[in-house]
Formats: sequence, C-alpha cells, structure tokens
Amino acid sequence: QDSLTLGLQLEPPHMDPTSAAAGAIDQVVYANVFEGLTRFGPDGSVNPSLARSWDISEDGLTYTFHLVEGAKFHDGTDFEATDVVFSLDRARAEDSVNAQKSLFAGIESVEALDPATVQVTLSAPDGMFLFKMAWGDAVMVAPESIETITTNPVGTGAFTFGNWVQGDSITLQKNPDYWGEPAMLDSATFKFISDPTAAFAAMMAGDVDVFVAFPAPENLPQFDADPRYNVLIGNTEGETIVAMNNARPPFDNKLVREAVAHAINRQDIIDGAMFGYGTPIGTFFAPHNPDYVDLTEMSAYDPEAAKALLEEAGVELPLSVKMTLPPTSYARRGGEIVAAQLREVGIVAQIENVEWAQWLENTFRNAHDYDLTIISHTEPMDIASLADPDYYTGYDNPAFREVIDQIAVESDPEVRSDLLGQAQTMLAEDYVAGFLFELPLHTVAKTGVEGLWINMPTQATDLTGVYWDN
Amino acid sequence: MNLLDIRNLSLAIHGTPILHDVSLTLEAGRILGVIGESGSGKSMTAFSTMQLLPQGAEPTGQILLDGQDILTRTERDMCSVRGREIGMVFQEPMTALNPLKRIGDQVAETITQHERVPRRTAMERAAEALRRAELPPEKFPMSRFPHELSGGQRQRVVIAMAIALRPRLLIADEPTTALDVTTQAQILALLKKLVREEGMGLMMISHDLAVVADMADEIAIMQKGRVVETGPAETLFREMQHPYSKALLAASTHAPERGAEVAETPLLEVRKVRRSYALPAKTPFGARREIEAVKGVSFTLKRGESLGLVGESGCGKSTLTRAILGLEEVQSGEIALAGAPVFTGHKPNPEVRRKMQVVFQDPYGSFNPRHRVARLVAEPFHLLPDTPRAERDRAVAEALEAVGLSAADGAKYIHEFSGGQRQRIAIARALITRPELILLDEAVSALDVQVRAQILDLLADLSDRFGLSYLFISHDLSVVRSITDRVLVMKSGEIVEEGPTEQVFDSPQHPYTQALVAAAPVLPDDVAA
Amino acid sequence: MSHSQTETGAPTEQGTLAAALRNRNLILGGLLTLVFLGAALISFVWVPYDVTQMAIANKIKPPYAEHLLGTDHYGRDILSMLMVGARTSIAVAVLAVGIGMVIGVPLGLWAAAKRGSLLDEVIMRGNDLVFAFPSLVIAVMITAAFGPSATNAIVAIGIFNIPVFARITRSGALTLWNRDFILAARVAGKGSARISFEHILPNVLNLLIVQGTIQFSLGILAEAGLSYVGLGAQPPTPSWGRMLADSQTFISFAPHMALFPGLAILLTVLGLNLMGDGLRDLFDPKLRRGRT
Amino acid sequence: MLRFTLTRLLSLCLSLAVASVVIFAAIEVLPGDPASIMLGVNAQPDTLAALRAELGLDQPMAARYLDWIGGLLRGDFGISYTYRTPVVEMIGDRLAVSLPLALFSLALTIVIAFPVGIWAAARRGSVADVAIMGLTQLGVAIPNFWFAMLMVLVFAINLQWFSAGGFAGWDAGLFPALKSLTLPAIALALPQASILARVMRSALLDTLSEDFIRTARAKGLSRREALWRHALRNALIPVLTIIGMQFSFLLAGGIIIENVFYLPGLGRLIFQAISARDLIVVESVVMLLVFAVIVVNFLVELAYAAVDPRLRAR
Ligand SMILES: Nc1ncnc2c1ncn2[C@@H]1O[C@H](COP(=O)(O)OP(=O)(O)OP(=O)(O)O)[C@@H](O)[C@H]1O
Ligand SMILES: Nc1ncnc2c1ncn2[C@@H]1O[C@H](COP(=O)(O)OP(=O)(O)OP(=O)(O)O)[C@@H](O)[C@H]1O
Ligand SMILES: [Mg+2]
Ligand SMILES: [Mg+2]
Repeated sequence: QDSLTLGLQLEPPHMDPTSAAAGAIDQVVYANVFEGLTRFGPDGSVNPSLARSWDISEDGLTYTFHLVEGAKFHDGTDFEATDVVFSLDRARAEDSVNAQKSLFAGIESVEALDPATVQVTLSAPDGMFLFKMAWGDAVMVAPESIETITTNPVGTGAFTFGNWVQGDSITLQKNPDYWGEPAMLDSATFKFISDPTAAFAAMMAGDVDVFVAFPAPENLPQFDADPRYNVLIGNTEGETIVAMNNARPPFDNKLVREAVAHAINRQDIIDGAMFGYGTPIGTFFAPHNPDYVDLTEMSAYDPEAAKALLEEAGVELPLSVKMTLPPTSYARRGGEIVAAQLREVGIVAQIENVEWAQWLENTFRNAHDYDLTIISHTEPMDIASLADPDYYTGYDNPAFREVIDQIAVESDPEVRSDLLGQAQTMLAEDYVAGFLFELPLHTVAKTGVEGLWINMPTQATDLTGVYWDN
Repeated sequence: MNLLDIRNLSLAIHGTPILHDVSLTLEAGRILGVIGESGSGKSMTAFSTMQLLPQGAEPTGQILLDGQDILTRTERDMCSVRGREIGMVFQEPMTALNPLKRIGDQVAETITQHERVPRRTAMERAAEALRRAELPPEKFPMSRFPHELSGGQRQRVVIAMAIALRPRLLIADEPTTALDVTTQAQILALLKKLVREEGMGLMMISHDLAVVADMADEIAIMQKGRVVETGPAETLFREMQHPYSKALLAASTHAPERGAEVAETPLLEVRKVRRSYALPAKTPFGARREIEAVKGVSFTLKRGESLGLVGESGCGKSTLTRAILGLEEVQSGEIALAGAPVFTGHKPNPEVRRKMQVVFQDPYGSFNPRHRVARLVAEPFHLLPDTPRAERDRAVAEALEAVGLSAADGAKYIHEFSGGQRQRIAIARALITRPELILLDEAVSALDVQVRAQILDLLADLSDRFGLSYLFISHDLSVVRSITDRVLVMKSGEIVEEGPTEQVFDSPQHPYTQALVAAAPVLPDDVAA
Repeated sequence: MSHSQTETGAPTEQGTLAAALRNRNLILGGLLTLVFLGAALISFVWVPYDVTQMAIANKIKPPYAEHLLGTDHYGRDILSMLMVGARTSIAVAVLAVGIGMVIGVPLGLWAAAKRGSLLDEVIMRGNDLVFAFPSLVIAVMITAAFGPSATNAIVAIGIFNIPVFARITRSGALTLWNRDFILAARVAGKGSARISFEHILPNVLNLLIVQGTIQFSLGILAEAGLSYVGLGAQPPTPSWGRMLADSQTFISFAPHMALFPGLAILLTVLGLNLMGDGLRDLFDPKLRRGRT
Repeated sequence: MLRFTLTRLLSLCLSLAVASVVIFAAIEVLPGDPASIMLGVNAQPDTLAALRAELGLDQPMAARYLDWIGGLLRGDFGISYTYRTPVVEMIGDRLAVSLPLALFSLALTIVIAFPVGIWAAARRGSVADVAIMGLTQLGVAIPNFWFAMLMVLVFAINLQWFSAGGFAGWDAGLFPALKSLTLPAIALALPQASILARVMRSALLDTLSEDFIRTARAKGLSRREALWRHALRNALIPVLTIIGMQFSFLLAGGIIIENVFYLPGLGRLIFQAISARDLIVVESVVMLLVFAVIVVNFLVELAYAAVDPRLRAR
C-alpha cells in the first residue's frame, strides 16, 4: 500500500501559505509541497532545508545561505538564489499580504551572490532569524507560478499538488524529481471532515487512514482499545488561557485576576473539556519547551482564597461579567466549566457564544470588547505578543516589555533561557490570564502507518517520512 | 320476486332516529314514486339502499335486492352492485360532481369501473349516455369541467352517469328539479323508456305530484320518517286515507293570496347586459375562446313587483343573477338598483348590495360547512351594523320557524339537513334582513308542495307588508304562475318573451314559450280537483 | 335518549366539553403536553439537582438511583436539565410558531384573497425572499445585530416560519375561494378580509394545525442548531435541542445522553400532535356525535 | 398565455432586483472582516489594509454593489475572498452535489410519503393509521443528525455497505456517485417524508368528506378507489405547496446532513462562507437560492392550475 488518506478538520481556503494565516494551508502543503530555507523538525528544532548550510557574520547581521543543489520547482524550473530573493522580497514588500509579515521585518536586504548562494542582511541581530525562516509563511515560491499559486501551488517539495475537489479533498502526488530523500508514499489524499461525529465515523468505517488533530477527545478511548488503531498523543504550541481584559474593570485589578486564577480548577477543565488530555500550564509558555518554568502552583485551585481575594479587592458580589466564547470546542466546553467554577466563588460569567468572525472583530482586534474569553495561542514562542499593550489582553507592564526586548536581541542561549524564565514568572505573578493547559494533539491512525509526527511544533502534516509498515 | 324489497328499515344517525319501519317494494319494469314531506327521510332511504349513509348512521331492518339483503353484504360486494346493479341520481347535482375532473371522464368512469373496455370505447359510451341525457357532446364538449356548466346541465351529467350502464335499479332523487319543463319531459321520457323497454326498476323521489302521477306505477307517501301510505298510482290519489296525504294533495294547488301593490317606480334596471365566459384556449398560445351566456338582456323590475324568469336550462339565468348581485362583472351593459349602479368602478357597490339578497340555486354549496346554521342565517346582518345580539338571535329563530324549521335547528351544521331543509335555510337567510329585492334562483324546487305553499305564502305576505320585490327564477311554471305578476321567458341568453304572467302563459306568442307551456306536467284533472 | 335537547339555538358549552372529553386523542395529547409543561413549571421551584453545578468526576453516568436519567459530560443531572430545558425549548417553539402563524397566516389569506393581483405577487415574492435566506444566515444576521439570546432565536425561527405558514394558508385558501359559500358571504356584504377570517380560515384550520405541530418540533430542533452558531439560549441555560446537539459525539458510547432529550422532544411533539388531531376531530362538524 | 409568461418574467426580474438590494444590504452589514479572518491573529494593520485593497473591500458599499450586480448580469459572480476562485465555479461544483442530492431525497420523500399518507387516510382511526402517524411523528421529531449517525453506525461501520461519507464525484461514474448520496438522501428524506405524509393525510381527510366522493362511490368505486381517483387530486394543492417548499429547502438546507456526511454541498459552502465572511459567496448563493425559490414556486403555481381548472381563469 503506498497511498494514504488523511482526515483533517479544516479545509484550506486556498494553497498559498504566504498570503493567509489559515493553518489549514500549512497543514497540507508545509514540507510536502513547499519548503523554506530552514524547516521545523518533528521536535520543533530548526533544521536545514533548501539552505543546506549557512554562515552568520560576527555581528549577527549577515546570513549567508548555501542552497541545496539540483532542487527544482514542480514546474521543472530550477530553484536558484533569485527565487529566494523573490520570495523574501515579496513577503516583506509594501503591499505584501503575508499574514506574518513581522517575521521579515528585520530584513534589510536580500542578495543573490551566485545561483547557489544568498546573503540576507538584517537591520539588527536576531537570535530567532533561522527559526523565523522555518515558518510556513516563509517558504520559497516560484515567481512564474505566483499568478496561480492559490489553486495550483508549485513548490520544491517531495510531493506535487495533484487534484482539489473543493469542499471534499486534496490529493498530493509523489514528486519523482525530488532533490532530497524521495517520499515513500505514492500519493496522499487529505479529506476534510469538520464534524467530530463524522470524523469518528469516517475513521471507524475505514474511509480515512489517519485523522490528524482528531476533534473529539471523548472518542479516543474507543480507538485506543481497538487494535486496528493507534492513538498518538502529542503536544502543540497552543497555550490555552482564560484571557481577561487587563485594560478595563474589574480585571484591571490584579486581585480580581488572581481570584479568578484560584477559582479555576484546571484538572476539572482538562477532564471535562478535554477528557483528560492536555498538560496544565501556569504561565504563557509551552511546557515541552526546555525553557519552561512550572508555575502552576501559583494559581492552584483554591476557591476560599479566591473569595478572600475578591473581598480584598472590594468588588461587589456576585460580580457579573461577560465571557465571550469563539466556536472551538475547547473554548465552548471549557467556558461552560469555567463559568460554573467562577459561580462558586461569586463571579457570574454570562456566556456569549460568538462566531469566529465576531470574536476576531470585537474581542481580539478593534474594540477589545470583552471581559473574559477562552482561546488557545498556537503560534510557537508567542510570549512576546503579550508585551504589546494594545494586544487584546491589555496587559501593560514596562518591565515585561523590557525583558521581551532583550530576548529578541539576545543570542546567548543561557541568558535567553534566564530571560524567558523571568518573563514567564512576571506573567504568572501578574495573573495576566487564567492559564489552563497546553492544547494536546491527538492523531488517530490505522495500525501500520508509521512516520507521522506526534507533536505539532508548527501546523503541518509532514508526509515525507510516512510509510505503511506491512 | 321483487327487484327491491325494503322491509322495516329503521335508521338512526348518532342516536337520533331518522327512519321508522320503512317498507317499500319495487318490481322490475315498474316505477315507484316516493313523495312526501321535506326531511321525511326519502333521501336517507335512498342512501340506505346504496349503503352510502353518512357518518354515524346505523340502519336496521332489511333491504332486499333480488332477495339478497344489502345490509349484510360486504363492502366489496356492494362495490360491484353500485353503479352496475343500482344507479343513483343525487338530489344536489352541484356538489355531486368532482370539480377537478372533466365531465366526460366522470361519466366514463361508471363504465370503466365495471367493464374492461378501452378508454375510447368508454368515452364513446359516455358520449352516448350524455346524449341521452340531453347533453349532446357536440354542444357541450365532454372536456368541460363541472363549474363551467349550469345547474341543470350538471344534473344531466349526474343522470348520464347513473344510466350509463343501464342498471337494473335506478334511484332518482329529484332528478329533474333543475331542468326546464321541455328538457324535463325528455328526461322523463328517457327514464320511462328504460323502465318499459329494458325492464329497469325506478324509484323516483319527487315533489312534483304531477310528474309522479304521470310516471309512477306505485306511489309511497312519506312523513316524519314513516311511510304513511302506499298504493297504485291510478287509485292512490283518489282514494287517499291518511290525513297527511290529503293535506299534501290539497296543498298542490294552493295559490298564495297576493295583494301587494306594484308601484310604477322601477327598482331594478337591467340594460343590455352581456356576460361571456372564457374557455381555455386550445393551444397554449392560441386565442381564447369565449361563450356568451347572457347576450344583451334588458328588463326592469318595479318596486313591489314579483317578476318571474323562466327558460331553458343553461340559458343564463343564474349568470344573470350573479351579475345583478354584483358578484361578477359583466362585459357590457348596466345594472342599477334604485338608480344606483351595482358596480362603481370595478368594485361592487356596498350601498346597493345592502338592498338585495339571494337564494342560490345550490343551497348546500352556499353554506360554510363549518358554521352552525344560526350563524349562517345571521350572516346578512353584517349589512346592517349594530343589530344587538339578542335581536339577531330572535330574528334567526323567527326566520327558521317561518320556513318551517325549529329554532333548535340553529345549533346544527348544514350537512345534517335534507335538501329541502337546506333550501329553506337559504330562504331564511335571504329574508332575515328584509331587503328590498330578493333573487330566488330555483328557491322552492326541493320543497314538498305543502312546505312550498307555506313558503309562497310567506313571500307573498312579506311583499304585502314590507313591499319586497322578487325576481323569481323557476322551472315550475305553476309556481311561477301563482307567485309572479309578470314573467320573462329566456332562451339561449336572450329574453324572447315578456308580459303579465297570466297573459304569457295563457296565450304564449313565442314558439319557445308555447313549447314550454305545452310541456309543463299537470295533475290529471280528476285528481287536481 | 333521556337527554334534553336544548331548545335555544345556541350550542351548549357542555356539549363541546363532553365531546372533548370523549375524544381520546385530545385527552392523551393533552396529558402528555401537560406532563412536560408541568415539568417546566415545577422546575421553577424545584429540581432534583442544580443544573449550573457540575461534577466532572461524576460525568457520563448511565441512569442509576441517584440520577434517574444519568448524568451528562459535565456530571450534571440529566433529569434536572430536561426539566429546566423544557422551559426554553417549549417557549422557543411555541413562540416561534406563534410568530410564524400570527404573521404568516394573515399574509397567506390576504394573498389568496387578492390572487393574481400585484399585492399577491408582492407578498409571495417577499415570502420567497425570506424563505430563500438560509436560516443560518438569518440567525447570524440577527445575532450580529442584537447579540445572542433565546429571544432572538425565537425571532429567527419565527421569521423562518412566516413564509411556511403564508404559503400553506394561501394554497388552502385558493381553492376555497371558488366555493359557493364565498358568494353567499359576499352577498352579505362581507369584504375579502372578513371572508378570509370568517369563512376561509376555519376551513384551512386543519392544514394549519398539522403544519403547526410540525413546525413546533422543527422549532425545538432549530433552536439547537442556532445555539451552535451562538444564537439561542446561552449556556448554562439548558435546552433540549442543545442537549441533543451536545450529545452527538457521545452517541457511540453514552447513548443515554441523547436518548432522554430525544424522547422528551418526541413525546411533547407527540402530545401536541395528538391534541391537534383531537382538535381537528372536535372541530369537524361531520364527525361530531349527536348533541346529546 | 404569452402575456402571462411575459408578466411572469417581468415579475421575476423585479423580484430578483429587489432581492439583490435586500441581500446585499443585509449581508454587508454583518460585523466581521474577511481580511482579518484570512490573515489571522498576527496580521499587521498594513497587511490587512493591503489585503482589503486587493479584495476591493476598501471601495464604498454602493460601488461594490454595482460591481457585484453588474457581474451577475454578465454571469460573473466575482471572485471569492477566501478561496480566490471564481464564485461561479464554486457554486457549480457544489450544485453538482446539492442538486442531485435534493432531487434524490425529494424523490424518496415523495415515494415514501404518498403511499404512507394515503394509506393512513384510507384507514382513518384504525390501528394502522395510529401506528403510521406515530412513526411519522418520530420522523419529524428525531433530529436529523441522530438518524444520520444511526445509519452510519449500521450501514457504514457495521455492515460496511456504504462509506461513512464523502462524495465519490460524478467522474467516478453514476453508480458510485449515487451510492455516496444514498445515505444522506435517506437521512434528509425521512423528516421531509414524515411531514409530507402528515400533510397528505390531513388534506385527504378534508376532501374525503365531500359529496362528490359519495357520487364516486355510487358508481361502484371502493373507498380506496374513490380516494385515489377523486380525493387525491383534490388534496394535491397543499401537498404540492409543501413539495415546493421542501425542494427549495433541500437545495441548501441540509447543512447538518452535509456536515455529518462531509459532502461538499451548497449548505456547507454557505456555512463556511458566512463563517469566513466571504460575503460575495454568501450573497451570490443566497441570490441563487432566491432565484430557485421563485422559479420553484412559479412551477408550483403552474401545477396548481394544472390540478385545479378553477384556478386557471383570471
Ligand atoms: N348527517 C345527518 N345528521 C343528522 N341528521 C341528518 C343527517 N342527514 C339528514 N338528517 C336528517 O334526516 C332527516 C331525513 O333527511 P332526508 O335527506 O332523507 O330527507 P328528504 O326526505 O330527502 O327531504 P328533502 O325532500 O327535503 O330532500 C332530516 O330531518 C334531516 O334533518
Ligand atoms: N364558468 C363557466 N365557464 C364556461 N361556461 C359557463 C360557466 N358558467 C356557466 N357557463 C355556461 O353559461 C351558460 C349559462 O349558465 P347559467 O348557470 O347561467 O344557466 P341557467 O340558466 O342558470 O341554467 P339552469 O337552469 O340549468 O341552472 C350555460 O350554458 C353554461 O354552460
Ligand atoms: Mg332529500
Ligand atoms: Mg342556474
């Protein structure tokens, strides 16, 4: 058997990972169709990809990338240094619609030294630059194919884009001319099944071989008990938090936030909303990261303390607030449990279920019109975003900002690690949010499918190493 | 053996007794005339014979057809009996036809139901049946729908349906009430022929004593659910015993006392009225065809006058009625009541409408089946706002009693009444507000002579006391003669003769009028005395 | 036959009542409906367990002595949820059907009365427009404008019901307008509005009763769909529809979570339908027993 | 007839014109910005602005309306914001699933509902009637997805006769395509058939008490024959009305079923489009639906006239 059918919950809107934030796009094309200069490994490490190696100047400002040889785009054209220049210039251009344009903000210039060498000059040293180049938004695209990239992506990867039945499935074909280790599968089909029950049925009926990010954790024990299936449990970069609007009452008062933190029983939420899957977190940082500091004790479940804190804060009980919930299942379920827990200490959280569009517009972006919300931040290393006082969390702490600024330019790992620890502690001490858990990743696969990523350091379904073991 | 032998038939509907020990017999090749009081159970006896009783009816006794009891027969059996062995002409032809099926198909269905014949043959035979029922397909295409026919035409469709298979027993419930006398004569001749030549048994229910006297071999008289008298036709009328029978016969020649003065002021003026109906075009984009039902009719009706309108079935009388009432717009011509046009612009004039009431030719269809009779009768009060409730109730009770029903009947629904009772309810409704003009379209056709006499007296009395005027449409010339001052004779959408009633009937000028008068059935002289 | 026939024409109240009592459908339907209405009412003063209280440790228990109908995925008592949920579900469905009828039926009557006219065209095309909007889109629009709440769910479902009732009413009325008793009413000087209500409406009532009960059950289910996109009763207020929707992924191993709300909907709708059938018989003059 | 057709066409055009304004106005005011949804939580303001410009969202509403409507007139429905493909193609693809599915389930609905409704009406009050009406009750009250799941459990997971969902595509051949629509069609048809059967029964009971049924019986028709040949047609008008509504509804109303069977149908397209605020897609689809509903109702109206000659005049 050399073809594989994978189930995914979300269908990508189109195929260009460099012009939309939809993780669903990367989920299909990252590492399969498109490759960047560097790439993420299954453990989140940054590895060479189209850049086989690189030199960094002393001052940390100049990166010289040596490109792999013999790489070709799927349309047959060679992959050369000019393509790198094109791709990076396109992403950082004035009218670029790259969803992560900030990744390229530090780039001063990009030059092709020769067909196999590219030099990137930064405006300031950036310890994260290679990491940034591994993102799906920084993949290399062919200038000739830009016009039709949304429907017919042309990359350098081990799979070529096959066929897209909109609303139903996308098929990838093995690229026979791949420059590196060829793929072991002949073809792979992604089927898009958004309904959790349908996902269960499709898996059970054998319609799909693998379901990446299986949406209903309550069904996992059934698969686990079934010898025909393997359940892979990994982690993502998703810190799931009860965000509190630090910029307006009552949550501008740290005591109230602390009360909320103590009113929340993480384990109940993990059990009730995630059916036991998910690692508790005590701050805004992924627990599988080596720099993670376990601060969960600071916000241990303690309703009595919560009540005392509320009294100390002098708020009138019952305290009535609004909890806006986006449509994801962890948010809706978690929200219901959080509301029940808050009620125990005298906070009445009125639940308002909203659509994603409304959540983005009203809660996240413009108005920040919310008291509480639940959301998972899935970008890797996104602790820095909290430093922005205009961020929806409304957290405004100059000290924290300073630490984050230092991290950005620090390249000594030890110092960085220390700074990251400081930042994490500051967030926990300020009770910026109710920190719940790291979003788990469940992949259900038929027995015999090997080589799947267990964790999701970035949104991707890397099929290059996947094979059937029969 | 008798063809039909009804023995001690009793019937109750939802526990209310309707028939008591009814016994009747009929031999093949003979005619049994059933006459009697309206509401006496004639139709119910007929329905029992067909086993087509309404919900909740429980018959007891025996109905023997060829010695076999119908009441114990299975429904399956009955299906092969109905239509083939027993045919039935229903009293109310207007509602008896399926509105969505072409008349040809409805007649042909009787045939296809019982015989395996190709559709073409069935249609040919249906055409034949219709022709025999005086509805030749050349003139009245079989593709017509019931609503495109006049009352009398529909009645003939029902007759054609019943005789299509030449059943051995035909039950005809008032088969000619909607037919003009000439057509009636032809239909009666047809029935007679079927009986005499083909040995059919005919049970004929009728209020027209003259017709019955002419047709029947045996006569049964019914009253209050009982057969009060039976006997051979030749002798029965002369040797009647039962007081009801005597009263009935006496009533047949009753003429109401009329003393109303006819003023010279015209009340209703009809000028050059034309009304045509659109028939569906033959091809989707072809021109529409039209038939002209009323072709330029003019007449006036004076205040206090009772004007008769007689004429061929289908000549446009009912159409004219609807036009006068302002229910349908006419193509041309004017209609004015007391000087005011019934139509102003394209809207009926409410002022005018207040002064008119009508008794429709089809009493059953003209009542909402979901309202109680009291409410139905009170409906015209809508025209007179602010009548107190109590007064209305009193008026309703009074009106019902005036037409020979009881006030308690107001609580019933319309389907619980007999044909004649419905007609009386319609009359009660028309009279209740004492309008200036009442249009009566075959308003007494379903009434027994006694009740009819009562109603005619009532009409005459109201006219005397309140100056009511009538436009009286009827096929029964003796009735027209007794109640109207003047008469119009209509044929094919035109008025062919007009004049004082006595004069027109005694010395008819137009050939059609002469034919009409000649065809009118009369009781034999010695009986009528 | 000893019963007296009242001599006044008025139908006796006892007659109707007696007929109603003899009507098995009506009684059974009424009882069923009462049970659920009663449960809803009782829930205002007493429920076995507080439905806002969760017991995660005790989640997804099949029925047992302490929780007669088991517990849901948050360990809440399903019986209590059903009782409280009855309030939302019945209210939403009843009111939504009410809105649909109160607006849709007159529209349909009006359009039928003016068949073929511009007015008919305008009404019916307007209905088409509303009907064509997927209810989801209407729901999203309403939430966007007014925020989510049960009231808005009622409005959204009600709006969707309007064209349904309008069409049904019009179709029934069209044929009735050809009947002769309409002519009689017009002779009595009644305008089309009056005729529509006095003569047409009683004769399309059967259709409306049937459609009403259908829309009622669809309304309960629609509320579930709407609360999924955020419209509808917001948690923790339970509703039957949402209980069902929530139970979807548990169906393969905890069917009781779906079974009981499903049964509740089923029985309520069954009750209403029986009542509808009973009413239909009660109002059908031809089926009435003699006035005894 | 010619005039009739012309006035009908005119009415259709006018209705569509009015509908377009209403639809556009109603949908454009929805809060939520397509650009912001596409670019996600990390997008910078300048990037958002650039994308809005690219999509033409920076234009004033009137200009966008004219643009859209002008395109519609030329048969060009515009380019989807999120999918970046022509809306016509997307709708076409989805219709290739939804239309056959709607027809399929409507056919099933009719095939089930007619006999059932007629049967029940013929045996009013009998045990069979009560049982059948109880079942239709179940059909109306059972949530769609529940029944769908049940069928999937039985026929896809246990018996493995069908796949649990998905659409094989017409390229795969008629049989596989129909096969993949079978379970969804049944799931959609069940409640619709129940509804139709109930309406059918009720309408039949109304006509069965008319006088002409008695006439038909007098001709020797059995109760059942009278029902089939005379009552049925008279009961058809409300039934046709319901069928018309059901078809319009089935075209896009099966969102839940499309989700459960992960079919790429019109309903899911609307759902996705509205969630992503792909307004141009929503507007175009709703426009299409309005068109479909009007056409269907026009056909229903024609059917009325075909059934009832009294409705032909005027
Ligand atoms: N469905 C019914 N329910 C109750 N009573 C009924 C019903 N149908 C008829 N009746 C009553 O039965 C009696 C006999 O009715 P039937 O129709 O046989 O009278 P009839 O002799 O044919 O009268 P007519 O000459 O007026 O037609 C009437 O008094 C009538 O009120
Ligand atoms: N809707 C219609 N469409 C076509 N033709 C019609 C329509 N209504 C009536 N007609 C025709 O118009 C003519 C006049 O009908 P009308 O009902 O006025 O007759 P009538 O004089 O009342 O007859 P009768 O005494 O039989 O009741 C008839 O020939 C009939 O066939
Ligand atoms: Mg009679
Ligand atoms: Mg007439």
